[in-house]
Amino acid sequence: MLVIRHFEEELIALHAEGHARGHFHVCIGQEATAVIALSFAGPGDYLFTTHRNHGHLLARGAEPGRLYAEIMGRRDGYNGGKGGTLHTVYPAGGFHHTSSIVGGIIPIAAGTAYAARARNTGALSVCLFGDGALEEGAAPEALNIASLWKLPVLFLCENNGKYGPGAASGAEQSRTMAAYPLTDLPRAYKIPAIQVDGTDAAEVFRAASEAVAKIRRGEGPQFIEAQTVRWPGNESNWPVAPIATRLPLAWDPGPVPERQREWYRSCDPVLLFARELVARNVASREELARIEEEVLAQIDEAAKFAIASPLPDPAEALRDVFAPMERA
Amino acid sequence: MLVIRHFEEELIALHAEGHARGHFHVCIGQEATAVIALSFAGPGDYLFTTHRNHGHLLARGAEPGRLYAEIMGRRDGYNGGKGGTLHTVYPAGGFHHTSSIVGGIIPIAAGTAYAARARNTGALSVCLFGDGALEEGAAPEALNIASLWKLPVLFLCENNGKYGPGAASGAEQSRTMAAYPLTDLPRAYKIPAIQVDGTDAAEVFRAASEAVAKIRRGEGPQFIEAQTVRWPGNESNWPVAPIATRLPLAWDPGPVPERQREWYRSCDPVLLFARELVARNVASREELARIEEEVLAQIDEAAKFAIASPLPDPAEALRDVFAPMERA
Amino acid sequence: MRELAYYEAKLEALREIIAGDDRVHYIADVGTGFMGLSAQRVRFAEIAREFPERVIAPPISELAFCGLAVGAAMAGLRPVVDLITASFALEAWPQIVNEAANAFYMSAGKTRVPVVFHLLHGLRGGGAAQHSHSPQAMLWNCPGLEIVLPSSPRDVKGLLKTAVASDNPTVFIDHTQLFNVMGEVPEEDEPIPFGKADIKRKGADVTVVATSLMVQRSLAAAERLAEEGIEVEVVDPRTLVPLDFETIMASVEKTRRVVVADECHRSCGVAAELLARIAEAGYDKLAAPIRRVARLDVPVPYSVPLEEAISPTEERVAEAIRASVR
Amino acid sequence: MRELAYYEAKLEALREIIAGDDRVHYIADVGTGFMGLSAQRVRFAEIAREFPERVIAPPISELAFCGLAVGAAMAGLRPVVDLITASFALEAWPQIVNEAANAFYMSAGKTRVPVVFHLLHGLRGGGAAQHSHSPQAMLWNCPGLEIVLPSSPRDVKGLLKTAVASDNPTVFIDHTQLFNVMGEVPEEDEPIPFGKADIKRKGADVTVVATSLMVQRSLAAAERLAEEGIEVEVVDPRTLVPLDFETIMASVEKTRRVVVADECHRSCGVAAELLARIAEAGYDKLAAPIRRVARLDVPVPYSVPLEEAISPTEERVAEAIRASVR
Ligand SMILES: Cc1ncc(C[n+]2csc(CCOP(=O)(O)OP(=O)(O)O)c2C)c(N)n1
Ligand SMILES: Cc1ncc(C[n+]2csc(CCOP(=O)(O)OP(=O)(O)O)c2C)c(N)n1
Ligand SMILES: [Mg+2]
Ligand SMILES: [Mg+2]
Repeated sequence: MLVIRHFEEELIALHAEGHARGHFHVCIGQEATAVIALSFAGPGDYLFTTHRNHGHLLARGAEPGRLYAEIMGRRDGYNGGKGGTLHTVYPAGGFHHTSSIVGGIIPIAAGTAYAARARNTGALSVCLFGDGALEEGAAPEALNIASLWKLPVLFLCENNGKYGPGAASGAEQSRTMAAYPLTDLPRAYKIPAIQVDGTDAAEVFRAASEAVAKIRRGEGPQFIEAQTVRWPGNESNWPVAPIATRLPLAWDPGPVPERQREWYRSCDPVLLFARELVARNVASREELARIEEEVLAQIDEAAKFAIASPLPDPAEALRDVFAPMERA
Repeated sequence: MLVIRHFEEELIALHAEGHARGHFHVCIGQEATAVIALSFAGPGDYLFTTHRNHGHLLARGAEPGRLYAEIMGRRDGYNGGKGGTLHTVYPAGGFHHTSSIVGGIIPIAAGTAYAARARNTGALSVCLFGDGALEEGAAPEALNIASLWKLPVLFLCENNGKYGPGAASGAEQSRTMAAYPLTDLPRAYKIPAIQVDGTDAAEVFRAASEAVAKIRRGEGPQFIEAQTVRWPGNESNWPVAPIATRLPLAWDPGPVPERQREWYRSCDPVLLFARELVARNVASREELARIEEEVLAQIDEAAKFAIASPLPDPAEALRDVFAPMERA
Repeated sequence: MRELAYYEAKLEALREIIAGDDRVHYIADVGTGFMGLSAQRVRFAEIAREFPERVIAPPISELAFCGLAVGAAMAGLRPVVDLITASFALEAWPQIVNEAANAFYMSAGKTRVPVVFHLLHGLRGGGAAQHSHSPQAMLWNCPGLEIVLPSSPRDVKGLLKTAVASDNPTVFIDHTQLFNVMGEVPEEDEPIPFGKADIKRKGADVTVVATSLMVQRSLAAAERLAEEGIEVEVVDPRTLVPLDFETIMASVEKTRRVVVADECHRSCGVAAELLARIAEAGYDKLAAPIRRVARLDVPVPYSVPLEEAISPTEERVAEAIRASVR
Repeated sequence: MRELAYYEAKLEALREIIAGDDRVHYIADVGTGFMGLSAQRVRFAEIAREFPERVIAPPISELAFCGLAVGAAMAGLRPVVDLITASFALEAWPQIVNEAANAFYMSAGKTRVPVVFHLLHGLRGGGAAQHSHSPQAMLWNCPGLEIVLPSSPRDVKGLLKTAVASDNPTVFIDHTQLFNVMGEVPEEDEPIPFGKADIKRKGADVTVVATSLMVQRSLAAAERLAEEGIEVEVVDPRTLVPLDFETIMASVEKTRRVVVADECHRSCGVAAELLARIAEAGYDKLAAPIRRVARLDVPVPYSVPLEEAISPTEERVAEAIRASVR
């Protein structure tokens, strides 16, 4: 989680300095879901993510330096600069295709699950998407097929739609989704669905481990809605980091605006987890501070690596349009 | 109902004789739904139908002769032969656009409802579609918007998916729809939804009048699923009339196969209605026979009219691509 | 060599493909899949019954079942997914155009998508505006897709085999009006390579570059014109992507007169691209303007004489050929 | 005449249109609608706040909200529906291509669909494969749609007015890279008629037919080439459907040398159609082969030098012009 947080915060800075272009999306506030839920995926499983993918890839072991390089369009990026922030693909971590089209991956994840079952590999698909994806017709179409064919796929919806810290939680309305709570939709298609607090690592752990076990037992698709509050820096289209995260903020937020303070107190999964670790005596504040130093150093090095990575050769643009023909 | 039935049966014969081409779909078995439900639509309302539209248009007063002419691609067809069976448009009856694309009209019907409300005309939309349309993503997308924006639209789903007479009725499964009963889907989007027996005129009457009243009171969209059993002649892609309908079959089916007999007994809305009328002393068998003679004569004349109608001038093909510019 | 009807060759190919490779799954409505509304549709249903585990009927959800096939292809299967009427491919546009076509490139060659999309295109007689699309031009504007347009029994068999063997997303675009064409088909397996045009008829006076059903119409027109003393060469690219432009230009340089014939709507259609390429490369090699025979730029009407009025008929191909030697 | 930035003219047009006609409803995400991710997006949000009843934010359901706009147009409104990034129009393809485009024709002229689809197309810098589409070529292959491509402040204002006034489904295709272009815009209302090409620069040596952002690139190339002694005429069709082919051919006949410049992918792109028409009509009027500048036929890469490598840049336009006078 800490790697993701510092990766994203540094990215905002790098972007502001002109090292990357285009629009991009950060996972701040959603770290717990990715890290915990993806820990249950095995090496042969198929994972899919969206425009908001950095945290998911990092949770599966992507190197921060190569990920930065991709986001900056450099030669050492995971896709040599062809994909970019919106489409980074990292097969070693199970990510074979990343779509920036809202809802685009949902049918595809059902497809890899279909193949895994047909080939009897025991693999499953994990499909990570935002609450908005359920508004696209691709989602109900794919939920229907996954349910009918009992496909081994975990639909993991990161609902960051709770606008801003302090908004009433619970069964509030959505202005863009009548099927609310969102779990009503998969349930209509007879897919078991639960809601969890996406900032609570323990809750995510229980829900994900149970869902994955059910899928591996052949019980068909499962749906988890992980709820998080929208991070204050992510309310415009261009994320702006209000203050850089440091773990000591978990205990002393310092002189910050009330919104930010409330976010630290009850929504920030990184700080919540840190407090939990200390409260349970798993780690001391000093140990955590030391770990954070290491992470910051790692991120710093990653950024340097990416900045130093050369731009790709323009001739590369014409390669990889088609795979050479397979000869039987 | 009788007009629709005899229209469709005659159409099957005309098609077999080569008077029409392409594939087509008949409303046999579904007459009660259209005739009764559409009786609540007013003159300014917006009605939408699909590839299976003949009965709907006739229920709203379309002339059988001009409808045949359209289906045969003649000059006197409602759309001069440009639309054909799949796309006949009949604005005088409220049908401004008919789509043969499964699910195509559902968002459009939400749109006319949106406009009616914005313009404060008091009109509503009625959207008639088959059970299969709910499998298209366009349907849940449009249900969602209609619900969120409380649009004045009646979704009327003709579920003819109960395969063949004798199939177990009730809460059986669908091989293509996990959200079954179908009303689970609109309900997930918080649209009130009920199921009715689509062959029972009285049941359709009650449901439709209530739904239309609610919509006119501003309560937002309503959903009715009218269930019918698939007519035995309509199980292939090309309808084949097993035996021509005559009302006396209501009392004496004659020497027909058991399947057909069972359909007459419990599924055929025309015969069910005829028996009901006689049982309640609304009409005698003789009166009904006389009416049927008139209808048969009308259909016969309509067919002759269409056959006599000239083919359109080929130059017509290039007209009506664009409307001339409106000048303010 | 034995003669087969086009539909027989097509069915034979599918049966061999499914029987020969466990990875092939066919996703289609069993009633109308593969053979459309043709008289031969029951023959596909037989194949479906023979391989019930691998011929799968989906809900009416083109977008999702195409996406499913894309995913299945990424995970080791070789799915063939059937849109049946090409117009229904429009429903799956985001998956075909924005996912399947881009996945290999965006991943810098890491993720292969060996999926085949099967479509029945064109003016089929009474399909009207919403069931008569020929989307190959739109698809040619979308790099990353292989586009196959068979026109003979031999080709439909050999090209279908290659399509399934290909590691790339391939759009296989067929035409029901071809189903009764007769032709030689070898007994032995003969996959036909992509990117190899076929000269369907030799002739010295005019080159007709035609695709799909227009190949057959052009051959018929050529027969007629032979009686008028005009010798027509008919070149069938067979695949638009990859395109064998060399074979086309070799014929153009020989005849110096060109007609392009294709069934898409005229503007930005396949004929437009073929014409553009030949005009670019053939500027000083042509003895007459290139002529284009295509569907007129109006939605497709239902009625017989109206549909005829906008169709690229045999007669219109013949007329264009005559004009180009005049 | 006063000078305005393109984005100012565009915003002014929208405000006047919404204020002037109750029937206009604008369906769009308020955060990124109309102005995309440009710096001026807050200005659209201001308009949205001014007309809260008629600027409406839908769910992320392009297919349904485009269909909703089509229906609303049938029932007496004049909706403008915003796909924002043109790539998202692919999601709504069935409603745009198979419903909106066909409704008037299938009804034999009974049902009008005065809807405007607003799209931001093209290579925007880092949009990569899934956010950089220029779908105008695909749409030109679909009769029944009017297609508008503004390129100057005056045009964006006048064409948007005409688009909303038109009784036909109109695709209004804009480009964020034009937003900072400066130009004269009259104070008084000046709707610009469809089907009237505009000669953006006069010149005797070479005709460049260019659309959208390529007009500005071609003008810049023309300035450079003037220094080299080459006088370039830049013709901007402004609308593809209807197309003012007469003005194009008049210029071609004058200069006898032609470059077509458009941002679609090359194969079956807008440049292909323009080239094809000019080649058909201009066979004996040309002094050099027609040259085409377009996006190369590969998916769009993300990285700066890769994107540049496939783009129809000013430099490439200049190179094509030089080649055609050489
Ligand atoms: C088909 C499509 N429509 C619109 C967009 C523009 N878009 C990018 S992100 C986004 C919001 C998505 O919301 P959600 O799925 O909840 O993801 P979040 O960004 O909240 O993580 C939108 C509308 C898109 N990428 N694709
Ligand atoms: C988008 C699309 N996909 C497929 C078809 C082919 N098709 C025509 S009718 C039909 C069945 C529709 O079922 P349903 O909506 O229940 O209507 P019914 O024919 O049963 O009245 C199908 C799949 C189509 N017309 N449009
Ligand atoms: Mg969200
Ligand atoms: Mg049905």
